[in-house]
Amino acid sequence: MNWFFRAIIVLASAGLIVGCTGEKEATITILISPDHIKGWKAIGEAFSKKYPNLKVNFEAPSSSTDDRQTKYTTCFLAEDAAYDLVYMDIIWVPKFASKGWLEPLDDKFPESARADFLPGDIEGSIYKGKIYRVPMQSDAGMLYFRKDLLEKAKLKPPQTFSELMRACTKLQKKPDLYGYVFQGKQYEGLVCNFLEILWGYGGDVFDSDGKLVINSPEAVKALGWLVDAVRNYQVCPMGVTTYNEEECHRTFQEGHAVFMRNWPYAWSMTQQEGSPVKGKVGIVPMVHAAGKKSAATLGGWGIGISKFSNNKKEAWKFIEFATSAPIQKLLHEREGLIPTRKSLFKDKDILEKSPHYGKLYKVLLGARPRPVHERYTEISDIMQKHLSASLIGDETPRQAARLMAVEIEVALGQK
Amino acid sequence: MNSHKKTTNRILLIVLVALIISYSLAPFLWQVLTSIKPEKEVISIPPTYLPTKVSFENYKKVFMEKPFGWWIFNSVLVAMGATLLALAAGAPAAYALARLRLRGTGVILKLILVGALFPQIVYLLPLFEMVSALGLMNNPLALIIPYAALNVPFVVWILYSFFRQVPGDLEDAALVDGFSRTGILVKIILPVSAPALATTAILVFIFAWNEFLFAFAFMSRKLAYTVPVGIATLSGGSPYVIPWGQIAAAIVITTMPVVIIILALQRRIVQGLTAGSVKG
Amino acid sequence: MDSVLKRYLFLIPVAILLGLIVFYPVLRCAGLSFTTHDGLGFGNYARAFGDARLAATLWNTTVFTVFSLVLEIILGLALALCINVSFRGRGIVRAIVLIPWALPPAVMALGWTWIFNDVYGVASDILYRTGLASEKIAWLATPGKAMLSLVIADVWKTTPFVAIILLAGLQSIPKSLYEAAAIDGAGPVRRFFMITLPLLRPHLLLAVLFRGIQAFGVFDLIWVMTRGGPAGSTETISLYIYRIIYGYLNPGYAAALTIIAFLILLAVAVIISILNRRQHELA
Amino acid sequence: MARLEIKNLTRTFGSDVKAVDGVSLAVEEGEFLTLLGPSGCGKTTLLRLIAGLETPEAGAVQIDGADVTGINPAGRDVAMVFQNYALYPHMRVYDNIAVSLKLRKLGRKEIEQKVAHAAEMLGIEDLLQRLPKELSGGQRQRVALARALVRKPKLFLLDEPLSNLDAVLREKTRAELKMLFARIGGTVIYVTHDQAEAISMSSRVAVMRDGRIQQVGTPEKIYFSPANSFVAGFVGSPSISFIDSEIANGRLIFGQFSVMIEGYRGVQSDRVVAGVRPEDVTLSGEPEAAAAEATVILVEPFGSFSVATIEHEGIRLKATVKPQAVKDGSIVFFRIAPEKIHLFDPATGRVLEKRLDED
Repeated sequence: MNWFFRAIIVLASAGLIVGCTGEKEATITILISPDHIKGWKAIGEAFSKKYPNLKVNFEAPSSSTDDRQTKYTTCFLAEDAAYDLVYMDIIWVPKFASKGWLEPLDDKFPESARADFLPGDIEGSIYKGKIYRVPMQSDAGMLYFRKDLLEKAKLKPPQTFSELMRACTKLQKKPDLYGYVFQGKQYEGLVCNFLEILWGYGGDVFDSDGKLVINSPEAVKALGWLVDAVRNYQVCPMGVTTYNEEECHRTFQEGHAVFMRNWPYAWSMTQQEGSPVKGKVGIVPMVHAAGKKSAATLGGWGIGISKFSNNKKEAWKFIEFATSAPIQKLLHEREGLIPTRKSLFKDKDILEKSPHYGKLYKVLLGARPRPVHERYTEISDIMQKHLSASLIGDETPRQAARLMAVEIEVALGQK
Repeated sequence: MNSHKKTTNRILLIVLVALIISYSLAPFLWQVLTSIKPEKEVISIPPTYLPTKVSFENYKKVFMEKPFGWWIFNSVLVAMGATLLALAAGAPAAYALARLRLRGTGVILKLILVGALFPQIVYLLPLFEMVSALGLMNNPLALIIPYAALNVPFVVWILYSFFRQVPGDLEDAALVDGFSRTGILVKIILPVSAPALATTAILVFIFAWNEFLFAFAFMSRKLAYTVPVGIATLSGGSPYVIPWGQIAAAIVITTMPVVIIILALQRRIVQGLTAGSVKG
Repeated sequence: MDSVLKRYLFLIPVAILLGLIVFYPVLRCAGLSFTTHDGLGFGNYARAFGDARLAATLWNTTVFTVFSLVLEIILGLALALCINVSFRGRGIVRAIVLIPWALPPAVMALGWTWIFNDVYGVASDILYRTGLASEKIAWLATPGKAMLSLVIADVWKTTPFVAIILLAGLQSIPKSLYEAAAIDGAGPVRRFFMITLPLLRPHLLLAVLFRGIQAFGVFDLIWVMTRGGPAGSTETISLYIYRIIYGYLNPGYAAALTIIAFLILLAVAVIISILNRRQHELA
Repeated sequence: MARLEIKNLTRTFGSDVKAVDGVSLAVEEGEFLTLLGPSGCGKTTLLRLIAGLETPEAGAVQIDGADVTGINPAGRDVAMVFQNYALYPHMRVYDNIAVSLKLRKLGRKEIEQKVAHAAEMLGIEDLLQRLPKELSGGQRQRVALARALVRKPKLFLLDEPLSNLDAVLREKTRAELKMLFARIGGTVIYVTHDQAEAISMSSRVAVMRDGRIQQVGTPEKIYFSPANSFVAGFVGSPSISFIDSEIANGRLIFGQFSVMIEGYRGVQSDRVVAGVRPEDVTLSGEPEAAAAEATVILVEPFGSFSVATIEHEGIRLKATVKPQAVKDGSIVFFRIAPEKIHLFDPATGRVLEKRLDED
């Protein structure tokens, strides 16, 4: 028994030591993904060097975005001050902000200071006219293709949906080589994929007045194209409706797909030593309908301040520090994260390390945030369900579009 | 039964046992195989069945790059603590209900069982409020107490049915000998019920060993994680990359302590449930 | 004699534990369920009444629970009967049988996702290679197969639990009953239905009750394997509640659904216990 | 060693089952009192009330004049031997015997001494390091006795301690027990349903039925002067025969049989039940004076004697005979010594007392 109590005492006192800090000193806590913990720690050290009385505590419990969102939400619901800083996915902003859980940053982060940031990232940080986060890391969907295969077939990288489909049918050799892989599992990624196509056809979820316009011919066409790819032309693997980013990337990297829709992270991995497709990969912005504009779904992360924080001033100091150009550059060097400051895409060192950033910059400039709505999660869930249903053949694209519209309407009518 | 039939039965039994073993072990063995494959073979198409080269790279990574030892320690601490607490709280109640002819025994038993009817998600938010209000974040007690509470209904029910079958004379003899009620519970009923205690202990231990939801919510510091939370954080260079090989290695490592415990206690487990159900 | 009041002292630790960790949260949840954006009222319950998604998730939950339970009971019983026979090495076989039960569901679900993957997955590869399937099967991609995969994973994990409870029951049946039946001329099958099954009833009931509750509240496994997809076909009540709390930030509505789910379970439990008592009286 | 007095003790189970119904009883110091009765008569409950394992609704238990009704078993200083011995299965024999002394905080030396003494008395010195499951039935029984003896309690309470032993061992142990308690001179309350045990061991017997004491007395008194037909029927083996008879003109008459009897008090009607013990029936092959004819319908040999069941005009009675004296189906003539006949009131079963020599 004794060891048991001793162990508890040890653990408890360890907690005390970390928890106890001097009067003027403060420790600010932030929840991040464990994937980039080393880079963040380096930032934390640099920060403490500049502000010796401030310390940053990085908690990195899970790679799963959902899990981290749950953690933040749990704290907010309990009005707990566990986290001073909120490292947010772009789609959390309206949700958290509408509940009043975030500190508005307009006076600290005025429009003048936003000029250097990518416009999509800024747009996605604003809810009802107020800004709640400073973008830290950008992300956007794009189309990967096999340069070698296209060249062999004397094809140019596709620009339109029909070009892409034609290239797929022409190049695929099932079951070893499929035409196209995308994130078809019922989850947020599917909505991202769909939105790019929807936008590419000129459609949208809400129009500029905030009216729901999902039940449109464009939406039917967009979904129809995806369903064609999966069911009619069968240019995707059977299981594509269960794929997330990782499964797409695996299939593509192993050389089993000609085209892939994915986020920028996959690039460096395809170029790794030992990758079967090293040097055989190209990227272009997502395809679009003839005569329309290409659009990428914007991902990306930024930092905000919790309403319940007791160290708001100190927290802002960290945001200012972390989102500055040199630090973003540092994080890119250490962890390969994509910066949010336009200036960095022209930075020599960065271009040297990531020569594809020129192309990526174009993608990012054309990237659009998902509908900025406090009930976005519900909207997305409804969309996921019907998109998934139509990909597996349970609903026609027309039905799916209509049902999405009806259910979103009902859900938003509910309080 | 003639000898021919005996042989047939024997063969049938061997086939059945072989089937059972492969049914129970195959998915787990697949994890073992995956864990010792080099990274490339983990994700090859079609799947590689036997690794061409045995590699312990995944195990090394799990232990070198992550504080896996700490996580196992935490899990053991939490699981043992929860087991002890659940038994310490559940045994007296089961005893009182089974032997002391309390008024309302049936109602109390049902009320306790009702406590097991709620999905676990219900508790997350209120418990988080409590844990953070009491400053128990990252403290093993934040898991030990809820795990014990969630399992107490099972503990009470199993021990209740077992205690009822302990001969009443034993208790009377102890009363005449001069034991107090507590003395009877501790010195007579519990030792006599060792198999049932082993069974319930295993039930609580496995629950606590496996639990994820609370452990994830209440343990935020890396060194305070339990094993399932720790495994969930295993990842490669990006949120989208899932290191299957390392996860498989972690699954194998996690399972080992429990397998050892089960091997050591299996006779007891079966006995406990058995003895508890024998009509007195 | 010790005073009656003193006897109740034995219940205090359990009362504190359950009160603090189980009943207080539940009461809070019940209170929350009457809280809507417009103040107090039955709004959340009214809304649940017309919630098609709730109906769908309850249906999915029921399908999952029923199929899992039926398979688990059948397999568990078969397993229990096998490991009840005495043979050399039975102890080790019994231990092996328990292994699946000891694996963390959140973790093993990852393993299953990998096994059921259409391209890298061993499940589809075996069927393909043995010619049982003409092409690779995307297990988690269609509603029926996805549900089946989940049921398989769940059954695999929890059959040992059922088997152990039933094994305990089997061992409590006096051998003399079988001998008497054998002398009366009853064959093995007959003996099974005449003796084993009726006498095993309390244990079957216990297994059904415990496992039913757990299966109804299933979360980890489905969350990891399908997230409720495809097309919402595997979304269970726990997943829905989780989404309402953490996705839609509506604890009040989630609380109302929790109470509804609880009432359903309670009703089922009461019905089972009444049926059991009636049968008991008949017997 | 102590005196026990029970006053008007009542214990009810459920709403209306009176297991013990207003029982009063006094047991003198050093007495060996047996509570005898069929199962369910309340004898065990009465014993448990004395031990303090049950609480009475009414009445009092006094040990040495002190009221112990509200005191728990440990405080009453009584020892009990249970039907199934109730040995602690996880403790060795030594600890089983010593545990009550340990709980009374005796010194280790003293405990060792006392355990050794008790073990010696029962001849179980060699078994002290064994677990109960390693003992035979007889050995367990001795350990249970030793556990009771070692305390030198005020009362020994024994609940059917011999019923789990086989016939031979039971008889042997019966005698040993009697000697043992005679030697240590303890006050013993002994519960049994076996009338032979009760008669052979006790200094006094209390016969119980339906929660009430029917009769208390020495074994001889119980046997030879039963207070009612229940006591008469329960005590004695082979058992007494009851015959519906009538009394007319100072004669007891049933069938063709009639015998002159002395005057009885309290005869309400001319119908009585006559109780005749088998040993009081004499059979002969020849017709005799005051004898009636009967047919032997069953002969049960018991070794040194046989019991014949005879039938006379549809009335059956039993008679003890010498081995092989009669055969099945043979015709015999029976006589009954009139002074040995017990007469009972057919309505109440109470014995009709002989009119004392009034004249």
